[in-house]
Amino acid sequence: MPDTAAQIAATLLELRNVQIVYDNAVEAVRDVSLSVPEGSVVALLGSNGAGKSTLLKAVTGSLHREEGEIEKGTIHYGGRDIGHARTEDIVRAGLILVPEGRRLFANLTVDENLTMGAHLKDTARMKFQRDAVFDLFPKLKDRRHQISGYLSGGEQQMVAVGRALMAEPRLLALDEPSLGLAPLIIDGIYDTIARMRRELNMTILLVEQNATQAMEIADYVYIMENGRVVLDGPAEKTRSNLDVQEYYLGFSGGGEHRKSFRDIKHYKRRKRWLS
Amino acid sequence: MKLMNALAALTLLTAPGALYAADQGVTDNEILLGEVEPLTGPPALLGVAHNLGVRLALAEVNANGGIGGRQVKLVAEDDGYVTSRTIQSVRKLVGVDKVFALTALSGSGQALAAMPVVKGIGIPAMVPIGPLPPLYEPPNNNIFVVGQSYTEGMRQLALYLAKTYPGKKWGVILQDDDYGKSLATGLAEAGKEAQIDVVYETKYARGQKDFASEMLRVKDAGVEVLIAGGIISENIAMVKEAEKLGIDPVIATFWPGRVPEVLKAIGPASDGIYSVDYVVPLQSEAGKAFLELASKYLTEDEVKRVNRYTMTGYSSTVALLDAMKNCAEDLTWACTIEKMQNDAAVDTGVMSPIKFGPDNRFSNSKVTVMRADYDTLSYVPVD
Amino acid sequence: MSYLVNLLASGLAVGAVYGLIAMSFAIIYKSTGLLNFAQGEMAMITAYVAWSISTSVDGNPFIVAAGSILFAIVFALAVERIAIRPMMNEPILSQIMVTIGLSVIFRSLVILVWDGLPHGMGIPAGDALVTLGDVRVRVAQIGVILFLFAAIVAMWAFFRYSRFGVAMRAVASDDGTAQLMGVNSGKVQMAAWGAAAVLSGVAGVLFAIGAELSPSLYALGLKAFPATILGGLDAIIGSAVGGLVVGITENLVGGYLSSGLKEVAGFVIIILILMIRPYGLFGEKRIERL
Amino acid sequence: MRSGYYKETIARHVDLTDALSQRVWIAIALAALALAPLYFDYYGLSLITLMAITAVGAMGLNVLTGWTGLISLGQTAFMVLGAYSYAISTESWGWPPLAGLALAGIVPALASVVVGIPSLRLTGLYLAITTMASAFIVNHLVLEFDGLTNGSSGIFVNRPTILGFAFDTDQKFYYLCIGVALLTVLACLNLRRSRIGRALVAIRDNDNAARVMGIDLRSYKIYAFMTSSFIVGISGALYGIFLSFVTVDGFPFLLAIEALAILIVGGIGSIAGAILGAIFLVGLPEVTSMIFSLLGDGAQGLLSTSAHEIKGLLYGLVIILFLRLQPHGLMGLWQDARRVWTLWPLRY
Amino acid sequence: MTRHLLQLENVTKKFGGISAVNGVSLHVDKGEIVSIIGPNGAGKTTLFNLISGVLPVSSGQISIEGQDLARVPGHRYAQLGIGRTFQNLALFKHGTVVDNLLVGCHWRMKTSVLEAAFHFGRARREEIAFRHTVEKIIDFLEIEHIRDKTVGTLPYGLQKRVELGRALATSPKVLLLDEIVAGMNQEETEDIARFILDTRDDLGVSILLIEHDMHLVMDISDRVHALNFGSTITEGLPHEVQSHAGVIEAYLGHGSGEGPAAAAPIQTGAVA
Repeated sequence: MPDTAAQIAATLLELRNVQIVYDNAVEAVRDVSLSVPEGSVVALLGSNGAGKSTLLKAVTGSLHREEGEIEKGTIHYGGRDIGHARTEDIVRAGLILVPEGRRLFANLTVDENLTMGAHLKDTARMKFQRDAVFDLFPKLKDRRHQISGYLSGGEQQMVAVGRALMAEPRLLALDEPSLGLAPLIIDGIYDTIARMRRELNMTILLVEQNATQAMEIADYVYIMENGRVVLDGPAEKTRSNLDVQEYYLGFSGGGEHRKSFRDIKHYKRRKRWLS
Repeated sequence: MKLMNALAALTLLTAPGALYAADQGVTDNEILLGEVEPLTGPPALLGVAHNLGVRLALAEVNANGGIGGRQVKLVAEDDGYVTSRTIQSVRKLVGVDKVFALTALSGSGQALAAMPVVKGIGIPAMVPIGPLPPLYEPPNNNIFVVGQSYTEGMRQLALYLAKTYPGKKWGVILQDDDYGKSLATGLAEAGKEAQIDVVYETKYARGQKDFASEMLRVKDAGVEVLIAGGIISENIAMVKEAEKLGIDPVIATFWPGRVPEVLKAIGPASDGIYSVDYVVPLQSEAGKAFLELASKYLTEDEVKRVNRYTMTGYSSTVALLDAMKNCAEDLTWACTIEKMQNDAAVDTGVMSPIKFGPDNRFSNSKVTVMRADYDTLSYVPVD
Repeated sequence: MSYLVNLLASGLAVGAVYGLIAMSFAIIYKSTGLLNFAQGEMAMITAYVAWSISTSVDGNPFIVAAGSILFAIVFALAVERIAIRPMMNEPILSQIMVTIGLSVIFRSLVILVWDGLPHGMGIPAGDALVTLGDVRVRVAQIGVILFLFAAIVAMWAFFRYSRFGVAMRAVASDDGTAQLMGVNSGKVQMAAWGAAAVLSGVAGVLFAIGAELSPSLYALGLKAFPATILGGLDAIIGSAVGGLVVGITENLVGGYLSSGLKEVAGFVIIILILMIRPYGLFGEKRIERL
Repeated sequence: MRSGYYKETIARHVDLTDALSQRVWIAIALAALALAPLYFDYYGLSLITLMAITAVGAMGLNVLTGWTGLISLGQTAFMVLGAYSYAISTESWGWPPLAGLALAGIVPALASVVVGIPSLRLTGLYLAITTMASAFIVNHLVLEFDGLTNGSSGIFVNRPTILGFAFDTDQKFYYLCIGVALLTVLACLNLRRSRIGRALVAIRDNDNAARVMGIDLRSYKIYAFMTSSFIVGISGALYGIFLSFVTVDGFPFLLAIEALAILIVGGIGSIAGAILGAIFLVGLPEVTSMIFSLLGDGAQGLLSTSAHEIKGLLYGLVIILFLRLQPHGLMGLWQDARRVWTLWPLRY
Repeated sequence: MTRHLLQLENVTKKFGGISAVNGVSLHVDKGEIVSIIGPNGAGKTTLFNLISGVLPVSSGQISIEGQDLARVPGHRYAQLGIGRTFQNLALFKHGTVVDNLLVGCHWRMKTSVLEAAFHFGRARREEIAFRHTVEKIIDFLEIEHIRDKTVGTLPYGLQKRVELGRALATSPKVLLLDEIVAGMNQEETEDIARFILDTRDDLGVSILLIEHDMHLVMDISDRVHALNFGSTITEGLPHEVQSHAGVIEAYLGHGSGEGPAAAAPIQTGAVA
C-alpha cells in the first residue's frame, strides 16, 4: 500500500491497525488498515461475518450501541481522529452512511425521509439540497408525499441514497446497496454511484458482497476475511488474481467463462488466505 | 447462632409443645412486644398514628418503672396493608423476634386473615383496629378486640339520624368489602327499629377516585340523608361532588375518616358532617388531656400525627400492660390472658372503660355521634 | 336530560385527566418503545410539589402553574438521565421493569417527603364553581378539558410540521438509522419525557385541585392504561380520545348501571375493542417492538 | 475442572442429565431441602415455603411469558381462581383436598381459554394490558358472586390431608410445598425439552416460521395459557392454604408485577431463573429489614415514621440497580460465575 | 391432464384494492427445480406466503398432489409436504441447531402434553427417534460441528444452511427457497447450490426457488417463471426466459439505464 506523506494528505479516510472487540470478548476486526483517497471509489469486499459491517459501524461512531469498542488503532477522517467521536459530529463532518437494507423510516413520507437526511442543516439549506436530490431523482419529486414504506424496491433505494445526499456528504459509505435487489435495479444503483462520482466528485466507500459489479466501478479494492484484510490492491490488479476470480467472481481455473453451479464438487479444498 | 437454632429445632421435634415458651420475650430487664401495622402507603395514616399510641403507652409505663422493673420495648412490622405480609409478619414477630404479646394485627381484613395463625400460637394479641364480629364471635381465648363494631356504630348513627331527620329520603354509598358490608348490616338493623327510606344504594370498588356519577344519582334520587361509607379519600370526593352539584344533604361519615385533615381537604363544605366514634374528639377536655400526655412522651413531629387511632392504640395497650403488671412475676401468656379476662375495667379516659370477661373478648365500647365544625377543624358530640 | 348532560360533563372532566396521562404514555412509547409504569407516580409527585408551592404562595394559580410545570420537566429529565438513559440498550422488558421499580420508589418518596394524609390543594381559583347551563363544574375541570384540547392540537402540529417532531417519529420508526442521520436520540428521549411529564403533571395537579391530594393519586395512571391501549399505544392523539371514551363510559355506566361495574368498565371496553382492532383504535400495525 | 461427559447413544442426549457431578449436586440439594426444617426456625421455614410457592407461580408464568413470549400482567387472576377453586371445593363442598388441588389447576386452565382466545391476535404490551384487564374483571366477578365466594369476607382454609397424610403443621406443609415445587420443576423441564416446549419457544422466536413448521399457533398459544394457568392456579391454592385465608385482597395487582420482576431478575425463559428470581424477590424485603436492624437503635427509632418508606425505596432501588448492573438476570450471573469457576485459574 | 406435484391455478392475492399476485398459474413436478424471478415488489414472496399457508389466497386454487389447499389451515401445509425458508432469516434464534431442526419435525411427532410433562412412553421414544432423523440432516448439510451451538450466534451463511435443514426436517415434497443465497459470496453460494442440487437428487425433493442471482437461476433451474406486477410475464426454459424481451425490460436490463419503478406496494404482507 502506498504510504508516502503526499498520499496521506490526499486521503479522506484512514484506518490504521484497527482492532474491534464486542462485549469485551468477541474479536470482530483484527489489525485492519485501510485508506480512502479523496475523490476515489474504494470497494470493501468479503463474505458475511468478515467484519465489514463492524468496520462501518466504527467509522460512523455507532459501535457503542452494540457494546463494541475500538481496542487498538486509529481512525482519521479529514485529518481528524474520529475513533471516539459521536455519530452526530461525524455526520456533520460529511461522512454519511447508507445502511444495509435501505432502512427507510417506513411510516414517514418521502419528503420527511429526505428532511431527516438534512437533520443537522438549517431549513434553507435543507430545501436547497432537497431540490438538488429531486433533480437527481425526478421520480422522487412525484412521490414526495407518499409513505415511503409503500414504494417499490428501486424507489426505496433512491430515497435511501437521496436521504444520504441531503447531508451533503464528502464521503458516502454504502453498505451492500445491491442486497436482495433485481439485476435491473442493481444496474441503476451502480449507474447512480458512477454519476455521483462523476458529477459531484464524491468519495465513495462501497461495502459489497456482490464482487463482480463492485470491482467494475472501484479504483481500489480491499478483501476481508475473518476480521482481517487479506488482500488489497488496485481494482484492475485484484481482478486478475486467480483466487479472487475463483472465490469471489466465480470463474474457474483462470478461464474466461463462469463455471456452472452444476459442476461444483463436494468437499472441494477450500482456499483461505489466512488462518 | 445456627447451632442454637438447630438445637432449638431438635428440642422442638422431641417436645412439640415447648416451641413457644410461655414467657418468651421476657428477659431480666426487658419485655418485648410486637405489632403488625400498615406503616407504608396510604393506610399508614392509621398505622403510624396507632403505633404512636402504643409507644405512648409504653413510654408512660417505662417512665413509671416498667413492669416489675423491666422496660417494655416494641417491634413494629410493616405489612403495607397486604394480607400475606401480615401473616408473615406475625410469624416473624413470634418466631424470630420472640415477642411476648402482640399489640395490633393491622386492619380488619388482615386481622381476620391472621386470626387462625395467632389463635394457633396462643400468644396474647390485641386488636384495636377494625373490630369485625368474626374476630370475637365466637371468642378466641387469646385475641382481645378493643372498640366497637362498624355494624353497631352504623346502627346507632342511623338511629340518631332517623330520629333527628324523620321522614327523609336516604342514600347509601358503601365500599365493596367487609367494611361496607358491616355498615350495610348496621343500617339494616337500624331499619328494623326506625323508619328509614333508602332511595339510592350503591357499592363502589375500593380505590375509586371519581364519584361524579354516584353523586349525580344521589341528586337525581332526591337524597336528603347520605351515608358516605368511604374510608377517607372517598368521603372527601363525595362531599366535594355534592358541593359541586349544589346539593346539601345531611351527610354522615364513619370513624376511619374522622381526622381533621379530611375536613381541611374538603373545605367549608365539610361543616356539619356527622360522624360517629367510640373515642373522644381531640378537642374535648379528655382529648386535650391526651394530647398533653402525648407531648410529654412524643416528639413534636409525632404529636402532629396523633389522631383517633393513637387513642385506640394507646387504650388497648394500656389494658394489655395492666394485665401484665397484675401478673407480676408470673409473666406468662396464660396469666396475662387470665388477668385480661378477669381484671377490673381499665379506663384511659379517651374511651369507655375496657372490660373483657370469661366468654367475652370484645370491649364493646360505647359510641358517640358527633358533628364536624369546620372553623376549629374538629368534631363536637351532639348530645 | 340534565342528568345525562351532567354525566357527560363529569365524564369529560375525568376523561380529560385520563386522556392527558394516556398521551404521556403514548409520547414516551412512540419515541422510545417504552411503557412508563411510573407515569402516574410522576403526576402525583408533581401534584405534591404544586401543593407545597401553593401553601407558600397562598394558592396563587399562576405561580403554582409555572412552578409545577418547571418542576415536572426538571424532574422528568433527571429521571430520564439517571434511571432510563443507562438502560437504553437493554431489552425493553428490563427497561419497563425499571420504571416499575421507580414507581415503587416514588410512592415511598411521597410519604417520606410529605405525608400519607389527604389534603386540599388550597388553590381557591381552581376550586371555584362555574355554572354552564345545567352543569356546574370546577374551574380546574374546565382547565383540564381545555388543556387536553390544547395538547391535542399542539401535539398534532408538532409531529406533523416541526422538524424535531419528524425526527421523533423517525426515532420511533428506526432509532439506529435516525442516529446515522445525526439525530441525537438522547435529546429525543429527553423531549419525550419532558413533554409527557408536563401533560401528566398538569393532569395530576388539576385533578388534585378538583378532588383531593393523597398518596393514592398514582392510581390515575392505572386508569389511563385502558385509555392509551384503546387509542393505540403509539397513537398520541388516539390516546387522548381513548381517555375521553373511558371517562365518559365510566360515568355512563356508573350513572345508569352500577358503581361496581364502573371501575372495570374501561377494562371491559378495551377487551372488546382489541378483539376487533388489535392495535387500538388509532394505532399503527406492527410498531410493537417487543 | 470438569471436562465433559461423552454421550454414547442418542438416548443419552435425550436425558435431562447424565453427568455424575450434576447428579451429585441434585442429591445434595434435595437432601438440604429435606433437612431444612432442622436448621431453620419457624419463620425461616415459612419463608422458604413462601419461596417455593412463589417459584411454582413464577414457573407457571414462565411457560407463558418466558417460553411463548406472551407477556401477562394478569396471572394473578388465575392465582385467585385457583385459590378460590380450592377453598370453595374443600371448605364449602367438602371435597378431598387432592381433588381440590386438581380443581385449582383445572378451573384456571379452563378460564384461561376465555382470556386466551380474545388475546390470540394481541402481542407485547397490548396483551400485557389486556391480561391485566382480565385480572381486574376476575376480581370484580369474585366479589360479585358472593353467594359462592363469600364476597369480600373471604374463605378460611384449613391445612389439607392428602392420601391420609395430614399436612397440618408448618413443617409438613413445607414438605407439601417443596414437593409440589419439585414436581413443577420436573414437569417444566420435561415439557421444555418436548415437542410442545419447542413449539412454544418457536412461536416466541418467530411465529410465522413456526406456523410453516406445522405448529398451530392458535392451539399452542391456548396450550401455553392453559398450562401456565394450571400451574399458577396450583400456586394460588397453595398460597391460600399458606395464608389459611382466601380473599381477593390476598392477590393484589402488585403480585402480577412482582411475578414479572421475578422472571426478569431471574433471567427470562429459564426455569432455574424463575426459581432464583423467586428466592431473590421473596427474600429481598427480609434482607432490607436485616440491614435496617443492623443499623441499630437509631434506625429503630425512626421505625414509626419513615424507616418503612426508606425500605420501600430500597426495594425499588435494588431492582433497578440489579437490572442496570446485571441485565441478564441471576441466570446470567450464575453462568458468569460458572465460567469463572470452570476456567479458573486458566482465564483465557 | 397430468397431476402435478404442486399446482397453482389463477392464484390472486389482494391487499386492500391492490393485487399483489394476479392470476398466476404455475406448477412444479416431481424432481424439478423451478425458479421464480422478477423485480422487487413483483409479488414473489407474497406468492410463497400463499403457497406455504402464511396468507390465504383471495381467489384461485393451490393444490399439492391433487389436494386442494383452499380449506386447509396454514399450519397443516407442512404435513401435506410444503416446506420453506424465508427471505430474511426466520430461525428460532435462542435455540440450538438441534432444537431448530427438531421443531421442523414437530408435525411428525405426536406426544401429548401429559406424556411430555412426565417424559414417559411415547414422549421418550419419539425424542430418540427424531434425534436420529435430525442427525441425518446434520450429516447431509455438513453442520456437525455446530450441532449444539445457539443459532443466533452463528455466522449468516451457516444460519442459512440451518434454515435449509429445518425446512428439510419437515420432510417436504416441495421446498420453497426464498432468496437463499442473497447476501452470500461466491463461495457460500456455491455451497448452497450444491446442497440444493443434492436435495433434489438424493432426497427427491422438488424445489421452487426465488432468486436474484441470475447465474444460479440459469444454471440449476429446470424451468423459470418470470413475474412482474403480480402477473406472469413468461415461463419456460432458462435460456428462453433470459432472452425474453419483457423479462429484459422489466428485470434483467441491458446492463445500463435507470431502473424503472414498479408501482405496486412492496411487501405489505411479506414476512419481514
